Amino acid sequence: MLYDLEKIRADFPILNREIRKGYSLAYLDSTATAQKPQQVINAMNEYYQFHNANIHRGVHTLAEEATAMYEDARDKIGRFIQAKYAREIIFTRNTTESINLVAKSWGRKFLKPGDLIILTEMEHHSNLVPWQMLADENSLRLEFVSVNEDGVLALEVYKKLLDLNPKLVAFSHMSNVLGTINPAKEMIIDAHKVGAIVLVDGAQSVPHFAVDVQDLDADFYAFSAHKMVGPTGFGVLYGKEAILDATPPFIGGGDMIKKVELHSFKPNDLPHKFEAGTPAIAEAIGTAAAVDYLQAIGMENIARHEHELVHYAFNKLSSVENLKIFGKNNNRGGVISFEMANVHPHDVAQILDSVGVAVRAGHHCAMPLHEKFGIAATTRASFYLYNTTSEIDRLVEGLEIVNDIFS
Amino acid sequence: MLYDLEKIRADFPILNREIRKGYSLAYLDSTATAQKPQQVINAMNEYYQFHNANIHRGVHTLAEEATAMYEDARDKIGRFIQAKYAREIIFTRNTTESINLVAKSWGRKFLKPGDLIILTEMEHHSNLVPWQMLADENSLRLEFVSVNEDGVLALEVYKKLLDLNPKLVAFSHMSNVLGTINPAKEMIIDAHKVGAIVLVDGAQSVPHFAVDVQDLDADFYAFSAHKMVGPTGFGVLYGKEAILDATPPFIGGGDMIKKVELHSFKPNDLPHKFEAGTPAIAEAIGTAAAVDYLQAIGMENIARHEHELVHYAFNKLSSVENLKIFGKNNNRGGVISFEMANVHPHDVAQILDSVGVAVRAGHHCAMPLHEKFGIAATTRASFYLYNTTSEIDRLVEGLEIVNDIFS
Amino acid sequence: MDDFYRELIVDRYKNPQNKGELENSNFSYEDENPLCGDHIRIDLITNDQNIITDAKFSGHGCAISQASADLLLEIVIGKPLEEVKSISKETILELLGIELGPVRLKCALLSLKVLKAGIYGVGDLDHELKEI
Amino acid sequence: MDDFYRELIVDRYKNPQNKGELENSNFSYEDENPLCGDHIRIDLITNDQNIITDAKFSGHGCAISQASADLLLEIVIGKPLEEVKSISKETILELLGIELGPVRLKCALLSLKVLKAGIYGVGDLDHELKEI
Ligand SMILES: Cc1ncc(COP(=O)(O)O)c(C=O)c1O
Ligand SMILES: Cc1ncc(COP(=O)(O)O)c(C=O)c1O
Repeated sequence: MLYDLEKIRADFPILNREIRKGYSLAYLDSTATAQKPQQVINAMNEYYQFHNANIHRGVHTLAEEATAMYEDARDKIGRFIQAKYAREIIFTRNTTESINLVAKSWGRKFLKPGDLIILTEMEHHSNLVPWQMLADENSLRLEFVSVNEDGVLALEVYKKLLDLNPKLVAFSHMSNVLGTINPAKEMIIDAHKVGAIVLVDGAQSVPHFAVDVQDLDADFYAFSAHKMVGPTGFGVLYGKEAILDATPPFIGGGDMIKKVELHSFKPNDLPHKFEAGTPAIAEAIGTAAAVDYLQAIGMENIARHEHELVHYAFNKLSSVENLKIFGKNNNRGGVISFEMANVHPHDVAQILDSVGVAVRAGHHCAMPLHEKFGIAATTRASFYLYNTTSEIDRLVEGLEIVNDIFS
Repeated sequence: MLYDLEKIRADFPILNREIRKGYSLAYLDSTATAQKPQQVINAMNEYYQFHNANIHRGVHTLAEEATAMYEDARDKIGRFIQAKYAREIIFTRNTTESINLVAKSWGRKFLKPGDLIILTEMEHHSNLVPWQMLADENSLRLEFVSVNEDGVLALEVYKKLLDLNPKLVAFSHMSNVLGTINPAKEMIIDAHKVGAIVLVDGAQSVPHFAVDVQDLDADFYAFSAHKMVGPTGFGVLYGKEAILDATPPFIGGGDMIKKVELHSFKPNDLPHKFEAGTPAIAEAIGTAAAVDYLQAIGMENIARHEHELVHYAFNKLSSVENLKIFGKNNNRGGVISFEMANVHPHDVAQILDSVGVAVRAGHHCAMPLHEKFGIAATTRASFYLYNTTSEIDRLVEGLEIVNDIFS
Repeated sequence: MDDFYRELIVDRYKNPQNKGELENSNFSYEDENPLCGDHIRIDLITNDQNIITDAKFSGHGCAISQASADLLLEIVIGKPLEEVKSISKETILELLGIELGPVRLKCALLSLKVLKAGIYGVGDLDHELKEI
Repeated sequence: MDDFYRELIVDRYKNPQNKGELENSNFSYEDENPLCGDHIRIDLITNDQNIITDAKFSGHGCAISQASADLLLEIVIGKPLEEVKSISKETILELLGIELGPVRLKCALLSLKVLKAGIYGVGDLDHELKEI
C-alpha cells in the first residue's frame, strides 16, 4: 500500500454519492477534471467567510490578509513545480488561457512571417488552435511531429523538423488521449540546441507526477488547477523571468499597471504585469490547498498508484471482446482510450453511466489525433489518486453489458 | 425598513468577525469587492461535493448535471440584466477581461487607423488601458469626455465629440470613485445616432441597481461577479447577438471550436465561441446563487438602502474637520471618496482599520481622474446592502481619531 | 440497469429504415455535433405542392442520434415542408421515449437541427432552443 | 486603538530631518509605489572613498513611507555605498518599530527600493524580496 486509499477517498464527498439507483459513483474521468477533497473546499470557504477582500490595493486588515494569502499561494505553487522565483508564476483561468497568453503576447511580438512552430499530432486543441490563430495572423508555418501506431511521438521526425530551425516548439508533457508521457527533458535539450523557445502543456503532467521546470529547462509551462484536485477557474503559466520580462502585457486594466495617464500607461513588474483586474483570489487559495493535499500524499506515490491501476486495467480489459486500446505503450499515465467495435463511444459511456461508471466519450479535444487514426471518437477511462481496482472491475462489467446490448 | 437588515447581515459570516481587538468589522469597501452570503458559498460547495464534472463534453450523470447547472446559470444571469438570448452572455474572469475581449476581437477587426474612440475622464483603468493598447496597435484616436467639478460628465463636451463620428463609445455606468451614475440610456441614444457602437462598464451598476440592457440598448455590457456578492474569478460580457456573431474568437482552444484540423479550425456557435478551455464552472453556479440572493431582496430595495446610507453619510461627514468630499452630485450610488487635509489616505485607512473600519485608500484604479483633480490618492468609503448607519457612525468616529493624531 | 437503451433505439440504430442517400434530392443539408464529431446529412425530395415525398439520412453517430434521425424522417415523409416547423424538441423525445440531459439532447436533436437549418436557415433552431 | 501610529512615525512625517533636494548630488534616483502613486526621490553625495556624506529625499507619500525614508537616510549618511547592500527589510521594520502586512510593507520599503535600485540597478531588491 502506497497510502491509505480508504482514508483518502473519505476526503472526497462526491465519491460517496449513489449516482444511479443502487450504484455508487466510479469516477473514471479525472483527465477531464479531478474531484475535490474537502480540504480544498474548506480553504476557499475559510477565505470567503473570514478574509474576503480585494488584494494589492487595500491597507485594511482583510485586504492585507487576502493579499498575503494570494501571494503565499503563488509561492507555494511556484515551489511545487520548482520555479526559481515566485514572480515567474502567472495566474490565469486555465491551461488554455496560459497558452493563449504566450501566443498572443510573446508570440505576436517575437514570431515573424515565415517563422516555424513545431507542434505534435497528439496536441489538445488548446495547444493547437492558439498557434493556428497566430500562424494565420503573422504568416507563420506549423509543422507536426507525427505519432506512431503505438501512440508514441516519432522522435526521428522531431529531430528532422528541428533542422528547419523552428522559433518555437510546443508539446504536451502527457497526452490526454493516449496517456503517453513524452520525453520532455530530451526534447527541450534538442530544441534549445537550435535556439527554439519551448512551451510545455502540463495540463496532464502536473496533477499526476512530480514536475521540475528548472530541471526540464522549460521556457514556458502551462497547467490547470481543476485537474489537480483544485478549483475551476484557475490556471498557471510558468515562464522564465527573462522571457516574461521581454514579453509585452496581454490583458490591460487595473493592477497590471504602474502608472496610467489618459493616453498611455506604464506596465507593472512581474508577475502583476500579466494579471489585470481582480484575480481569482479564492481559487488561488484553493489551489494552494490542492498543492498541500497532493504533497502530503506525495507525487511519487500518486504516480505509482496510477501506474498500478493502469496495468491492472490493461490486464482486465484484454478479456473484453470487441475492445481495442489506443496507444499501448509503457511510458504512460493513467489514461486508457479505446474503441468497441460497432458501438459508438457515446453509447458505451451512457451504458456505463447507467451502472455508475463515469467515463468520457468523444474526441477529447484532440480531433486531429482521432482523424489520424481514422475514428471520430473514443471512450476514455482515466485514473487518479482516489481510484481503486474494484472501480476498474466495475468498468469491465459495464463493458460486458455494452457487448450484450449491441451484440 | 426596506428589508430586515439584521437577517441579511446574519447571512454574511465575515460581518461577525472581531477584526481588531474589541472591534467588529465595519466593511465599507464593497466597491472593491463585496462580501459573500453563506447561500453563495453553499451553492459552490454543493457543486463541488455532489456534481463536479467537466461540462459540455461528457455524457455521464455528473457531466450532464454540471452542464445543466452551468447553462442554467447563463440563463439566470442573462435574465437578471434582461438580455434577449442566453447566448448573448459570455463568461469571462472579470470586467477587465470582458472589456479586453471586446477590444482584442471586435476592436481589432472593426476599428481602422484614424478611427475615433470616445472614453471619459472618470474611467477605471480597465476601461482605459485596453483601448490605449488597441489605439497603439491600430493607430486609433482617443478622446475623453471631461468631468466637471461636481463629478458629473460634461455632456455638452460629449455631444461635440460625437460630431467627430466615433466608431466606439465606452464609459462606466457608475464611477467607482465619484459614485456618479451616468445617464447611460441618453448617452447610448446619442451615440447610436452617429452610428457608434457602445460598451458600458457595468462593474459598479449591476451590483447596485436594476440594469436592463435591452432598454439601455447597450451593444456591449461588462461586469464582475465578485462585486455583486458572487465569487472571485468570474465576469460577464453581454453583447448583442448580431455583433457577437460578427466578432472573431478571442481565446483559442477546447470548446470554442466546431472542428479542428492540423492547420485550421472552425469556430463554435455563440456563446461557446468565446469560452475556450474548461470554464469557471463553480463560479458560474455561485454567481447564479448571487443573482438569486440579490433578487430575493430586490434591486430597487438595495438601491434605496444605499441611497439612504449615502445621504446619512453626507450629513455626518459634513461635521468632520479637514474633510473634503469629491463629487457631491445627487444622482449617485453608495460611494464617497474624500481627502483629509495634510493626511495621506493610506494613513487615514490604516487608522480607521485600527478601529475595525475597512475603507480603501489610493487611486482606485482611476489615476487620470485623480491627476485631473491634482491629488495622488483619496480615501473611499462605499456601502452595500448589508451596511448600517451605525457603521457610518464608526467611520466618523475613526476620522476624528485621524484628526487627533495628525493635528 | 435502467431502460435507457430501449429496444427501439438499438433496433433503429442497427436496422435503420431511412438511412441512405437520394441521388435526385431537391434539398441536401448536413451538420455536425461539435461535442463528438457526429455528422448527419439529410436528403429530401419534395413535389410541386412542397410535400416531402422521400427523405434519407447518412453520416455517423451514436445510437441516439441515428435512431432519432431515422424516426424523424419517418414522420416527415408525406408532410408539407411547412409542417417541419412545428416539430419540436418534445416531438423527438416522445419518439425516442426517453429523457435526456443537455449533452445527450444535442445528439437527439442533431437531425432536427440539420433539417430545420436546411429548410429555414441556420440559427433558427438555436433560437428556439436557447431563447431565455 | 493600537500603537500603530507610533509617535516616532507621525513625528518624522510631520518634521522630517532629511527631506529636501541636493543640488550637487552624485546620484539621484526615483521610483513610485504603483499601488498608491506615492513617489520618492533620493539624492546622494559621496566622497572619493565612496562614503555617503549627505542624503536627502523628496516626493510625497504616507506617514510610513515618509518616516521610513527619513529614518533610512539617517543611517546611511556616513556609511560606504557598499554597506547599503546589507540594509534589509528587517532593518527598516526595526527602525519603524512596527509590524506591517504585505501592502503597507511596500510603503515602508519604497525608499530602500529606490536607494538600492539606484546604486545596484533595477530589480535587485525585487529579487531579494520575492525569491522563493
Ligand atoms: C468601474 C469599474 N470598472 C472596472 C472594474 C474592474 O473590475 P474587475 O477588477 O473585477 O475586472 C472596477 C472594479 O474595480 C470598477 O469599479
Ligand atoms: C493535454 C491537455 N492540454 C490542455 C488542456 C486544457 O485544459 P483547460 O481546459 O483546463 O484549459 C487539457 C484538458 O482538457 C489537456 O488534457
